[in-house]
Amino acid sequence: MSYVAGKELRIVGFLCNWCSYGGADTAGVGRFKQPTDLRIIRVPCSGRVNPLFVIKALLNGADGVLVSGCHPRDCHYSDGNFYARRRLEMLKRLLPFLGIDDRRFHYTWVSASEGARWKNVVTDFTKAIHELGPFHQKEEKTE
Amino acid sequence: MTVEKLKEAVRKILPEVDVVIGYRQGFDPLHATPFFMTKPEQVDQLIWNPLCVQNLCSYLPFLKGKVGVIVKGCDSRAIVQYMQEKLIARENVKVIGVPCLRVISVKKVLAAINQQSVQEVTFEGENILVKTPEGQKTIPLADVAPRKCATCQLATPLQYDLLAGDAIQSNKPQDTFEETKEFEKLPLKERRAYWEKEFDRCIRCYACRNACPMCICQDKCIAESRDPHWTSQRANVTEKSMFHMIHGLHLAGRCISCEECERVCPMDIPVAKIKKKISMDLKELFNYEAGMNPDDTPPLYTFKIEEATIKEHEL
Amino acid sequence: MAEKEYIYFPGCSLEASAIEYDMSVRKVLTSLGVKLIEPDDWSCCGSTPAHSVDHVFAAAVAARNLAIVEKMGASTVITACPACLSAFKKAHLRMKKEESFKKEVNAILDEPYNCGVTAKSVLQILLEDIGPKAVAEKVTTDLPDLKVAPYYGCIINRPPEIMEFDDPENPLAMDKLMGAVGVNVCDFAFKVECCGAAFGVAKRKMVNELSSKVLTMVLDAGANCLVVTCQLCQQNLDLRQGQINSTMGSSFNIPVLFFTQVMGLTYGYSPQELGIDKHNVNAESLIKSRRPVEERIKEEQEKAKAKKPKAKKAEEEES
Amino acid sequence: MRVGVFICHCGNNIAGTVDVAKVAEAARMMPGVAFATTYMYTCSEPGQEEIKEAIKREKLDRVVVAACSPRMHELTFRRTVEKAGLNRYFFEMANIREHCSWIGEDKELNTNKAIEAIKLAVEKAKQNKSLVASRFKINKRVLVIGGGVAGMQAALDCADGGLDVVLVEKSPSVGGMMARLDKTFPTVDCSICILGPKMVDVSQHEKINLYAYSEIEEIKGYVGNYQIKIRKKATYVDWSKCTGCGACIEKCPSRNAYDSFNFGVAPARAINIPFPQAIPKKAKIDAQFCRQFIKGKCGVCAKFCPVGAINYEMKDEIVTEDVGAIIVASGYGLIDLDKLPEYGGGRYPDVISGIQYERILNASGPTSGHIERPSDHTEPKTIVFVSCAGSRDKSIGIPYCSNFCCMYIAKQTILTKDHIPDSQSYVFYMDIRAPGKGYDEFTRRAQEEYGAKYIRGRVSRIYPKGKKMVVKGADTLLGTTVEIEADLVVLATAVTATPDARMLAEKLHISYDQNGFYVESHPKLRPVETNTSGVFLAGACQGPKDIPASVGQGSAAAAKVLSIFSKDTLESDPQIARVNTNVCVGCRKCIGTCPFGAIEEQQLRDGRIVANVIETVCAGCGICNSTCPCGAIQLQHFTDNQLLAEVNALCLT
Repeated sequence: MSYVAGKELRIVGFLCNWCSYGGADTAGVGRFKQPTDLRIIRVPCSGRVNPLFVIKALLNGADGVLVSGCHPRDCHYSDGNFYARRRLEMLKRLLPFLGIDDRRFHYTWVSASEGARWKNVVTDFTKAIHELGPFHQKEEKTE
Repeated sequence: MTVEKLKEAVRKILPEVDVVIGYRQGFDPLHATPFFMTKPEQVDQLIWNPLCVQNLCSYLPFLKGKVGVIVKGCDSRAIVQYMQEKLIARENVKVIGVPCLRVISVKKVLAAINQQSVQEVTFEGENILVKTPEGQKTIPLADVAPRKCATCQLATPLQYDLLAGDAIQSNKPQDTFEETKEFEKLPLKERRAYWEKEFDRCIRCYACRNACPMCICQDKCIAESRDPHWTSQRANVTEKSMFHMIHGLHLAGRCISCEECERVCPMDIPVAKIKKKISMDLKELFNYEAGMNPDDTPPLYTFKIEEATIKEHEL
Repeated sequence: MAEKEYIYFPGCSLEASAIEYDMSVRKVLTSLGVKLIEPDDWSCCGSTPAHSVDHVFAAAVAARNLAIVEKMGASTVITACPACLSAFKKAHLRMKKEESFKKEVNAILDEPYNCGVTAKSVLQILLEDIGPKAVAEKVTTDLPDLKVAPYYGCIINRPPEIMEFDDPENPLAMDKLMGAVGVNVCDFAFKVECCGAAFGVAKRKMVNELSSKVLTMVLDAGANCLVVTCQLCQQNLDLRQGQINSTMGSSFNIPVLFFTQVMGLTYGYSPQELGIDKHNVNAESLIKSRRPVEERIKEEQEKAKAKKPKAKKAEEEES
Repeated sequence: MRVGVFICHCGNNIAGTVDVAKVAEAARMMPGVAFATTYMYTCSEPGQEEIKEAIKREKLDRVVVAACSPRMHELTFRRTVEKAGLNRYFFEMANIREHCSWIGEDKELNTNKAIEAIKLAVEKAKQNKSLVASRFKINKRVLVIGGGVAGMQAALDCADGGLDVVLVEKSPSVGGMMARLDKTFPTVDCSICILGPKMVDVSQHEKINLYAYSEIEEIKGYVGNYQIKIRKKATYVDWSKCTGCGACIEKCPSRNAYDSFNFGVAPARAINIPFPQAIPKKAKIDAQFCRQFIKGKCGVCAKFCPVGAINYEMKDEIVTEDVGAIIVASGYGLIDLDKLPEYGGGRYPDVISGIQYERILNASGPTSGHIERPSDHTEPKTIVFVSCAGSRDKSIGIPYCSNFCCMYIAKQTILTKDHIPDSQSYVFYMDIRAPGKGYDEFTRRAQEEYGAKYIRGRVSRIYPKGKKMVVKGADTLLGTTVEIEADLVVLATAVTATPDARMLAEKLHISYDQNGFYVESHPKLRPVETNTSGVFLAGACQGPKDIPASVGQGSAAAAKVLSIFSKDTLESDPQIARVNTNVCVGCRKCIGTCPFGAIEEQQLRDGRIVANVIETVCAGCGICNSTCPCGAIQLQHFTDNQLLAEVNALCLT
């Protein structure tokens, strides 16, 4: 039980409940067709996303990780995405140092009304990950 | 500065505090070890030479009462960082500053003498003289100094209540992160392979964490806890990498570049390298250096509504 | 003594049918201490007919000239012709924005263009680099009978995202310059209205109607002369007046001058030096009354003196 | 642990592109899953019954429903499991509709994605802890922001329902846009005649405390307990003394103040009362036009005021009010003419906006209701109305319809004909939008009875020709261009959000769309709620709206407030941060990053300093959780372990 090999790659998305999760819902309600690779984890706020979750996902098998929150100034909790922006920017710069292509991680802002934008984000990010190919070629070494 | 001046300073401070932390000789003449002085007669054993490498500030957040501590320039950034993070009450700490141009790396000395046992160590001018069963070897101090001393800007501590000796200026070039930038030029694949190889050697002894003055969680570290359960005890490279990422990210914007983590690593894993990369990025992004100004806020614990240096990423 | 230097691209019409535009530009800029350097071996700007047939080729023709300027070590090229300006700007912007287009264009060229040159109009540098203050300082002559309606035409500042200068609906650059040299400027509603020149051959009736409207509005605005920045506007509105009068039953006799010609007159050049005598509609009746600017100043001072007591009284009343 | 999984077909919405039977089969194989089934409509009553029965029959202790978005039905199912005796936080939802069946085209991939979504939810559910809400007292007072017709209606309904109302109005009088209108469509009854009594009611209602000429400075707190700081702007007139006699206005020598009530149709005095029916009818000084403030000497109004109310030293004052809920009715704005350069951009005095024309038509307006051209005060005979002046125009960033212009233009043509029988009105329109009751009939009357000529097409340019304005446009029905020489041109300028709408939204923590209008909780089913509980919307701040719709929303918002205030206590959301004091090292990083000031230091008996979360203040964002290095502070229901379980479910294969 995993992603459908050959057709999909493993993409994990952390979406804030108020804006981006709603934006993804809006895209669904509007029937905006999207690639199926993305799996969504709902969090209250992008400020809840510890960069370590992203690393954990990448180290453990994800081929791409997407974090999406409310647009700056629109945070339901007023400041959460401001903290997220700093932390995730640091992470984005750190990843290539560890040998992880920084295109495998993307963070962005999508509001609850931006269904079309959400579709584009998912489509483009999925496309980018497919261009990069699988991150985990070989089975992980066991103990 | 002579050790006598330092002893004088310690004697002066001792009546005001519960303990003064300094150095004394360790198990052999090449090793200095932290020394907790509570009585005046102990002060005679105090030593001061380039072997006094440990950052003694690391004890401060865990000690109650009034504490005196001997602090080099590089160590003093820990005091500043503690002040930023309100981890110490500055008025409860008596800082005895010592001017210092460089310490030496014991590992480098041992390499230079072929890992032989050491009988005697003396210092003459800019040289260290090491006597071993094979005879005496004279090594220039500059050859065995740790990496951090080459770009040290703090010959005199940033914070002190008493300075043992005269304030001196650093004569070193500024750190331009050359090593970091060189590493970034390697192909992505090689970088990934590099870290997999390095982290795979980790024995998860947590010495790096224990020596780190900013690792304030210590036995509450999430690398060992079940709630939250960030890492398992499985000995694979994924879990080992995860531990190092936790260590690195918890120090983001807080690492004072003392490189104690790397000094104490028994496996010689370049663990400071990641922290240095993050420090470089945060300096570029937020013009921030940890442990320099007590009034700063670490950059990841604050924000600006408009971030001039952070561009939105296109897909 | 030249205070400023510019690479100046004359373009084809300023060497031929609109040579008087070139003459007046050179005179005015020389007076303002500007040295103009003409690039060696400049060629067609690509505005016509290439741009309606092949965008890559048209851009290449423009970029060839820009590459020459770039090689001269300059970052700016100026031109008086709005069509050249538009061709340069369009080619430059698209090459800068689209890497693939840039490659395509540069593949045709011997010397590649690296997008390092900004094209500006003579109008723009007069207003922005030299400034109304410096422009005003050189005035020696007053033109009391001239009442100008500035007509900007269609492309000097449109489309705004390409031309990046002045307000596309209500441009004011010429109004400001004309004001600076002390000429009477009328508020003209048809500043950017189409004169129809582009259909000059194909749809003569329509052009006559459109141009006639522009000319009517000139008179409605209380002006007696059009000032323009485009040689095609000039040619169309000047040469066609007879045709318009005969087909529309009007009797227009409105001189159409380049704004540089009007500036040249205020700087003391003769109509012949500025090529005003080359135009179809004779401007002589409007400019023969020109006189040293000091006379006007004197006249104004006297008027002000006569007015003052009244004005003071009115002010007192108000308070 | 015994997890039950309920997979919804949602008719064909899910089952059409997801093989639900296969999904259920896969779910049964998941570790911890004791039961899995599918149902046609899980949210239906029998669907919920089945969950309740299964919980009892299968002894389930965790429930996962795979259906639509949790933003839709999470609450529904939480109640269901609670009724069956489970803690409501033992429920998890997998979104296999909006995030799966509706967006993916390949059934195999969708099915697999649905299985994974369930796996994720099952893994999280297994980590879920029982959470219990505590109850807290609520302050049964309500703040209404904006004293237009929507805000007044909301304030009156709340007050009649027995609540204390704090009404804050930015301008010196209540009434809003409606107070400026002459007549209203489609009844053509006098606007102020029907609004005036409401305004008086507002001022006289003992339950309503009106702050006119005041703005919201700061909002703190949460539903049930908000602390509001209100800035009472300096009027330089002591309103406790001012009788509204107008002596000061008559004598004021600064006659060129901008009259914002009349949208600049005529100048006002620097000291003024916006209109005769103003509530409160008190004078205020516009300092930027007042001689006393500009030149430092004048004092005329102070000299003539019979009650000595003028006070040039007056400063803004901040007052604090505590309330339990907020109704936002902050209204709308209109674009400036300078956004429309092709129509003169405001350079031509005889090209005016619809609201300015409204003031010209109004008997209490600057022209006393005589229609005259602003340029020369002559009576216009040919009047051209341009609808969609900025609306439905992507190029200036206003892609939407302004809602009520079609109707007020029709009304204005009728009024014009009434005022000047020998006048001729022309209307350029894109489409006539008249969907309300009696609306279409009204626009037909304007054409058929009042002879307004409607031209379907846009106007490309307006320019002066002598004393006339030439309106040049297309007649798309005739397929030709037309030019009309008009005496007066009225532009139906686009409706926008108010200039400070975004700032207010940030203070309220509510969201706004790309146009600055506030976003409701659900476009159909929760039209006056916001995503911030305790904050409700009414009127045009949510989008352009006419009077009946605004009044309806005002009443609706009031009903929502009355319904939450019908209880004495509210349940607090237990999804908040909690500190494990055994683990907390007292580094205080959470305290510094909490946007709500919800974390404080606490000294334990052994002397250790640790963090402590103030339950009622914590909003549950989890910033502290991702800041805490040792994981001592955990956001309940979104703990590290819960999120890690989800990451592991997806990544560890």
